[in-house]
Amino acid sequence: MKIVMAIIKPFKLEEVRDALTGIGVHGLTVTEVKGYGRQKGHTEIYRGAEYAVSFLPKLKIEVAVPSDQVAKVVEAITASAKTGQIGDGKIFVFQIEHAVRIRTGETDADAL
Amino acid sequence: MKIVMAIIKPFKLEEVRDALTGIGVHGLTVTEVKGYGRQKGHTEIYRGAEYAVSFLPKLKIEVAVPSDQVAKVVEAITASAKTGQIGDGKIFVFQIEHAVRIRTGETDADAL
Amino acid sequence: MKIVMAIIKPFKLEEVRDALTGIGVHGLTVTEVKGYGRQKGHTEIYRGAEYAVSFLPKLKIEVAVPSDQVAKVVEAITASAKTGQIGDGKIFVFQIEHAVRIRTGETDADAL
Amino acid sequence: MNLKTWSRVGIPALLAASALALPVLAQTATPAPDAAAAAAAAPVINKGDTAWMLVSAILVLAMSVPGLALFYGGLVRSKNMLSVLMQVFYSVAIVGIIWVLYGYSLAFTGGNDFFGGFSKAFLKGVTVESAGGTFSVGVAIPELVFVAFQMTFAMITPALIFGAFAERVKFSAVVLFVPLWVTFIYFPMAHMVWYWAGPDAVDAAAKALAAADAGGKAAAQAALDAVLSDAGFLYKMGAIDFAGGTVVHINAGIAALVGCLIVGKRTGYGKEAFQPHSLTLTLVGAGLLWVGWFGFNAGSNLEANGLTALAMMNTFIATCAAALSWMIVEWLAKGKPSMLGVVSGAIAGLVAVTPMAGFAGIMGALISGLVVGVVCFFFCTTVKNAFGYDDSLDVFGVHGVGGIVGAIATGIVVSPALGGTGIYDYTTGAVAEYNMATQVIAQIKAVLFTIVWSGVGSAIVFYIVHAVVGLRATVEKEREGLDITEHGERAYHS
Amino acid sequence: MNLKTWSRVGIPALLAASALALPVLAQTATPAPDAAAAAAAAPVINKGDTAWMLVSAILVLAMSVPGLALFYGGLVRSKNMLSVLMQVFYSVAIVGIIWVLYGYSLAFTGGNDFFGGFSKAFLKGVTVESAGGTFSVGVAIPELVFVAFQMTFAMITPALIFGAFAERVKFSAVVLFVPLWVTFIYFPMAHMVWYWAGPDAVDAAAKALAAADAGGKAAAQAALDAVLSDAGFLYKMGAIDFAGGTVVHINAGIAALVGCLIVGKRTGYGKEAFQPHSLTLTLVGAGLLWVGWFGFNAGSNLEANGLTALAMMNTFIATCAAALSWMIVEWLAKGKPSMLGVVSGAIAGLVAVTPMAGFAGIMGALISGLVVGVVCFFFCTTVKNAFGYDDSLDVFGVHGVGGIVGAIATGIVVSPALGGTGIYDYTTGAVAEYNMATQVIAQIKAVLFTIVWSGVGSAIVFYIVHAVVGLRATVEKEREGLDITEHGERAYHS
Amino acid sequence: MNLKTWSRVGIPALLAASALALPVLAQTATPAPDAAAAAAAAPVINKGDTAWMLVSAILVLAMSVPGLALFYGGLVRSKNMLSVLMQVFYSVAIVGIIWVLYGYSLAFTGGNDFFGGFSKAFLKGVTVESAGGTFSVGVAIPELVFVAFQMTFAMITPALIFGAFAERVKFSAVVLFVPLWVTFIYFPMAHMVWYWAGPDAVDAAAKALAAADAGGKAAAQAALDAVLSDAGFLYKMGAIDFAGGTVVHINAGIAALVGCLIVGKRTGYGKEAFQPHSLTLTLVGAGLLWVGWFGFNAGSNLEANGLTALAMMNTFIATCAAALSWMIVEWLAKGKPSMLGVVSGAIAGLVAVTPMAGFAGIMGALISGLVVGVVCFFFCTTVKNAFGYDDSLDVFGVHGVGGIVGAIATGIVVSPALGGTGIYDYTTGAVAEYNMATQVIAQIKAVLFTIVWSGVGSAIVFYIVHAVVGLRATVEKEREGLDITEHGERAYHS
Ligand SMILES: Nc1ncnc2c1ncn2[C@@H]1O[C@H](COP(=O)(O)OP(=O)(O)O)[C@@H](O)[C@H]1O
Ligand SMILES: Nc1ncnc2c1ncn2[C@@H]1O[C@H](COP(=O)(O)OP(=O)(O)O)[C@@H](O)[C@H]1O
Ligand SMILES: Nc1ncnc2c1ncn2[C@@H]1O[C@H](COP(=O)(O)OP(=O)(O)O)[C@@H](O)[C@H]1O
Repeated sequence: MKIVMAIIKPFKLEEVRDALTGIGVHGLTVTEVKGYGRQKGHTEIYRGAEYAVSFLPKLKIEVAVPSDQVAKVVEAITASAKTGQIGDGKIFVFQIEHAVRIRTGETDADAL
Repeated sequence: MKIVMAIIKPFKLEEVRDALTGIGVHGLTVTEVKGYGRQKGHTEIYRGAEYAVSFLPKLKIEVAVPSDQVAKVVEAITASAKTGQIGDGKIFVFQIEHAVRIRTGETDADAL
Repeated sequence: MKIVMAIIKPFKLEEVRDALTGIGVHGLTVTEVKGYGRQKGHTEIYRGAEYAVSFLPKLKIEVAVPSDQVAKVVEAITASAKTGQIGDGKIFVFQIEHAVRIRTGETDADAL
Repeated sequence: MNLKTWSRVGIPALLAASALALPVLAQTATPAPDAAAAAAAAPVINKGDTAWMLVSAILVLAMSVPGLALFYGGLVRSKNMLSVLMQVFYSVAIVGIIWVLYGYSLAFTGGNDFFGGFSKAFLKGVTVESAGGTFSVGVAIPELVFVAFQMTFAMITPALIFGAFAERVKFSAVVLFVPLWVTFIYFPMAHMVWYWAGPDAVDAAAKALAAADAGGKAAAQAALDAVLSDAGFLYKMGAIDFAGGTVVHINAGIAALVGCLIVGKRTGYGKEAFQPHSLTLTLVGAGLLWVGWFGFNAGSNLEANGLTALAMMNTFIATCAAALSWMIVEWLAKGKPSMLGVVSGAIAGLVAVTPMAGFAGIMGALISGLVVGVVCFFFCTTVKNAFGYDDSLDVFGVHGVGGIVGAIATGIVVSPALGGTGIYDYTTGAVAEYNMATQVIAQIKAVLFTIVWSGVGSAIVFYIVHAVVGLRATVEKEREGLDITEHGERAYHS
Repeated sequence: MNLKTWSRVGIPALLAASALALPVLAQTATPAPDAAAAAAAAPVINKGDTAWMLVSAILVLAMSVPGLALFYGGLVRSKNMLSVLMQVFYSVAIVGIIWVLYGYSLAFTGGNDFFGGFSKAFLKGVTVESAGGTFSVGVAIPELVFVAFQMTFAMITPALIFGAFAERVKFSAVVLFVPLWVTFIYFPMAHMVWYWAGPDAVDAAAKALAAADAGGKAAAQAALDAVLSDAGFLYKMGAIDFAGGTVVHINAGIAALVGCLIVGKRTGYGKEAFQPHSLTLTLVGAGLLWVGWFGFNAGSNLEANGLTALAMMNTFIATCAAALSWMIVEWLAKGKPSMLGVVSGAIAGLVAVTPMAGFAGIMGALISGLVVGVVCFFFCTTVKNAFGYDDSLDVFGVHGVGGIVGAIATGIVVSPALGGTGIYDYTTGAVAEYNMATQVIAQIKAVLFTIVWSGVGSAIVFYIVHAVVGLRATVEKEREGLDITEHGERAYHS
Repeated sequence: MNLKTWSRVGIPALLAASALALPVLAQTATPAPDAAAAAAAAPVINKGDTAWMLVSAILVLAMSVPGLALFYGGLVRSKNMLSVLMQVFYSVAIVGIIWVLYGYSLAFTGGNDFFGGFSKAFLKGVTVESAGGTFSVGVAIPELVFVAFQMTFAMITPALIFGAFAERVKFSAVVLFVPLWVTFIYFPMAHMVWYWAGPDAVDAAAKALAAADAGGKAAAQAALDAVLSDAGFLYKMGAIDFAGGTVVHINAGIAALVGCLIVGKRTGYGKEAFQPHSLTLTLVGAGLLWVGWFGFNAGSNLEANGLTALAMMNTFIATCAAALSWMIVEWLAKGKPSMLGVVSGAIAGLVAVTPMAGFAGIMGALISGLVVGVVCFFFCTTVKNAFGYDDSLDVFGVHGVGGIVGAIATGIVVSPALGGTGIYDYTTGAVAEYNMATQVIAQIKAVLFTIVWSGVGSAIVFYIVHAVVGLRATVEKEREGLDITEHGERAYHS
């Protein structure tokens, strides 16, 4: 069981969600984050004060899936989140040791 | 050393926190997230525009604990976060390789 | 390849970012979180209602780096995020199994 | 606009009229003394007064929307924000319609001591030419301005109530509650307190009596008595109330207390934190309430003159004083002075100065403000917590308690010896003798009557609503927030 | 202030003048009948009227900033918030400057039937002593108050338009659009609808005709005809419009529809969720719009009297009614009553009551409000979705449609038989005979003319702007939000 | 209301009075020429004026709460929001109390050239019947309206100052600062600029002089001189200031600069980003400031007439012009026009037009607005950054600099040759000869005096406060935010 964590552009959320449901993944968790990377930020000016803003709004998506589905999930996200422009984001995959569904107490694969 | 990450219903935070302090865990980090899963969302209507909102507000709790306490922590969260209704959330457990307390530089178990 | 996750005091973000770019790390993701720990919270009073607020605003920083840079990164964060006061935060290190850059499909070390 | 006019008729007139006052219902048979009124010279409309009253009506609307809506809305959790805004807006809208259908008529036509009749239903006969009396003999304003001004009072009063049980009632309950409550509680109350024959009628009858020869004395006296008796119940009781301490604030404050007791506490009360989602909005609302309240209080003079300016100054100073006294006592008691405390004090001051605005001297208003800030602080913190009722936004603690303090203090600060204006007697055309004990007792009687009227009446209305549509949202809806569950929308998105 | 004055001149005068009405350009050669006007006694300025009109101008400013800015701003996504605020503020600022340079002159001096001249450019000759007529014979207000009041109308009208294509146009397009649009569309429209010789001139000429002996009859008639013909095109067409249903609302609503069709849909329309970022702000904006609208509607009477109060009451009641009717129909159709629905209904009611404010009886306003709430609901939901145009903030659905409903309904509710005021005829000094068919047809003609004028004219202006600076921001800028990309700032930080 | 009245007394009178002007303290012994004043016919109160002034006082309150509170509050970080709101509300509240205790008396009773006396402490003798003069001979308003109107000016002025050192001072410092500053800096300043004997007294004395026979000439001249010398120091200096450029804006702007220098920079200044937490709120505040400023500027005429309308138009147009000129210069200099820039320009325009509101022609106001937008932009960006002081919300850059520009420009645009009103001379009953050099020098002298007075005086007050309670919050408290640490609450929750 793995967790796939992806940093994506905010307006891509719906497409990614659709791509995932398309391959049978029906659960995920989304966090609003700010990302710093190669993508250029912008300058904000408030009267005399200029600020170079290098943190850009991104969404972090976390999807827990059985290990055998990881490749499919990564592919689905890559395809749907891609614009081809700098700042499209990253995908990281981690190992989950254990999972529980709080409502039922089911564990591991059953918990997803 | 593990990190226990739980997605819970927002109004359960205080109960979970109390349950954890009850078993001697005195540190955790909380993030506001949005979750998508089996729990049905709702429809929002703004004049002519209707939106099916399937992302629901959840809280993500992260607790780092020594490996031997993981079971207890999972149990405490499960018990306190449960309402028995769909959408109660999940718990995922990860391995931490290394931990540091910034203030002191203490590491691993001492850092918690 | 590892991910270094640090919980820090919000006003330390710029310093940490500078420290990391100083050692050649040019990407990271930031999340606003609330932390509970040893650091004392405060009391809020709204007319007759008093609330002890024990969750304090923190930032969570996630940096993915090749395994050999982890020590340097942890050190840079520790040095730059430290005030010496309680509540400075923690650093946790995890293993990443796999990484992808969405824009190019590059993987693992190339994806960072 | 209020009880004060009675006061101006004075204690002597009260004595003269007292025989008529009980049994009140019997007295309704007395023919309305229109003839005497008509005999007086037609009062003159001054465009300066008209301009001021147009503005005042607008200001009172601004108190409700957006003033009160924001003041209350800022104090709830964001998931219930729209439900609060909706309740206020609905109250305003439905009461506007009811007002022109029959509300104005029920409140402001003759009838019996407790409510008026239907002679002006649908505003029949109220044209652009109609003139309405003020509190000065010979001075009138267009009746439609008065209709608009009074309407805005009726609009805001039920909206005040909802603060007490915010975050948990069904919208359908609100929809049903407002028409019932204004019809059976508010309009009668307005009639009882504010309906009277007007200065010109009293003046004309009094002059006719003075001019009558021996033979005509008895008839003229009877005519004057008839004019004096053509007024609401509380009006004749001799209490004074410049701008609606009883009708609006005590009335709403008591209904609020009753309501929050019947509805019950919010789910999670005492366990979860119910922090205000935006004190900024609460400040905006409080600011607009203050700004609008000058229409409420100074507008209640119905003219633009020196007395209006006094009402304005009192409305300024009592507010400042109560804001500061709440701030200081909170600083001492809790260790920190809060912004919510300061604005809560300000609203308490506004409530308290309402009945005394045109009666108190400025120093009287100042001291009343200092007192009410402390008293309301005590109620909203210690007393509420001691009794454990969940008056979410402290409607009772501020409007009820502040209204009671203000109403009773009015009996004191009106004293000319304390810099007050005294009470004008239209039958003699001069300020009457003042007796503090008499006046304070009259004030207390009016307060007690209002508490009983509103308490019992509102409870009945709440139970009716409960029986018909149910008062409370389910726990699940409460958890998810009323905005989504009742209105299908959320206040904030990114 | 509006077409109503024509209406007051009445149908008989219309007939008398009709020969002059076409060809309108030829008619501009007619010498202005200043002599006749001068012959009348100098009208008197009452400080009550002045005070009211000062307040009214302020209230109409408050409608734009912060009213409209918030009403619109709350409805967009937070990344475009400042762009909306900026567009509104810019409109207000640039129109103010243009107004005193040549706008007032173009709108409110004689010229031809379609636009005025430059005789008052730079407000030449308008001093603190200048008096401007009202709608009552012999009553004037300082001309500078009228200049200010009318300016605020010109300020808000272009700002209304931007709601239709919010979140996607370049600021430079807005910068160019506003001056062009007010110059070529708005000022002529204001002239056509609102310019006339004034009550004193008509009255004096009519009296001169009445007093003329057989020999002078023809000359006096010619003089009267000349006075009556010294007016704008639509004014002479016989339609009535109390406070700007055509000039402001239909005009802006049609320009908005044309604009959103030309600009095209927002990127992501129909796929992404475009939820309002703060309905709280929308409520605040709606509240301030309502509050300010009393200046707009009741201020349009130019005096503070009973008719002003009627306009105020109508503005209250139509708004309440439309808020409730939208709420009810939405509740029935969608299952839940929304706060956005209630305030949308309120704005629709305000739009609809604008042309009828001083003409309708209160029951007429109430029913008009009920109707417009339902009609606008239908347009903003079903019709818009059916046609698929992206009128982001429903400017057409509320201002265009509501304006049309109101303009036509005005022809009905003005009927004295339905409690309306009827139409005053300055030549006879009395309310004229009323014929509903005639009046409704006149209203429809004025509506159609406005649709064509604004539709064609605005389209031309949009294409000019498109050619010169381009209308639309790039997709990347739209994605990132106009606040950052066009203005270099963001509305919210922590 | 301001220096203008002096100006109307004119240069000749200035010469006549100059002998008396120094030594000023000696001059206080001169008996007040009440007899002469009393000889004039009692001035008449018009309800239209009263209505307007009631409204004006309300509008100026709306400038502070919620206007200024939001304008400033939106610009700070959310963790300090409530501290800003609290500072503004506290200022308003405490100054209201001080005003009725002794402030009004200190400012507006005779005394010496620098401050008044305590004869009206506790508003002794100010009743609903008291009349106060305007700027027209024979026209009065209820004195209580004047008391209220002026009070609102005193309330907002200290609140302006706090913007310069927002986000870092202790609330207890604010609590101590306000009473000291208004007592020792503001009230004297108001007295120096605004106190004079009034038009009726001057007019009566001048007429008495004209009517005097040879024998009485000298006595009559002495009486006139006495009347003319019964005025504040700056008033007699001959500068003109319609609505408070010196007393309010320069005074506050200089105190702000001094304050932010003494308090020091915010922790993290230049390193961390101090982005405004809600420019939306700042826009709302700016809008309400503009709306309210009509009360401030046009209300300063104390009457509702054509001159009031001129002051209103100038207040409109200078604001529009400055908003646009800031926008344009920012667009050129920084590449993007910002919404904060537009509203900053608007406020700069409002500040600059304040002293000239009733003196400038509309084109004069327009040009002044264009100029001040550019100058203030330059100060808030280049100059501030060059000197490196942390005037957090640009109080000096906008109010100080804008006030100075406006005060000096007033001396130019008042010129009748440039469309200004010229300066009325009450002793001759006509507009006086105008000499630009003389007038501009008088303006500059008044500006310099104000800078010194406020600069030195405010510094002393700041050091006293520093010594008694300390000015600055600890760095930890600053980091955590003043809302939690000083007030125990937070502005926003979910
Ligand atoms: N080393 C890293 N660790 C964690 N997150 C990263 C890292 N590098 C980039 N990111 C995240 O990915 C986002 C996109 O990265 P960026 O370098 O801008 O473009 P790209 O994804 O095209 O390489 C960043 O905004 C940041 O949130
Ligand atoms: N596969 C998944 N990966 C990550 N998070 C998930 C996943 N499935 C569910 N979640 C999270 O758990 C929450 C609850 O899941 P849901 O399916 O609604 O109910 P339940 O927990 O009762 O099974 C979701 O809102 C989402 O935040
Ligand atoms: N066991 C834990 N698991 C996850 N996060 C923790 C844990 N303990 C502390 N934290 C996070 O670290 C922050 C700082 O911890 P705290 O105990 O207050 O101070 P210190 O870092 O000095 O030990 C907390 O606010 C919380 O966000």
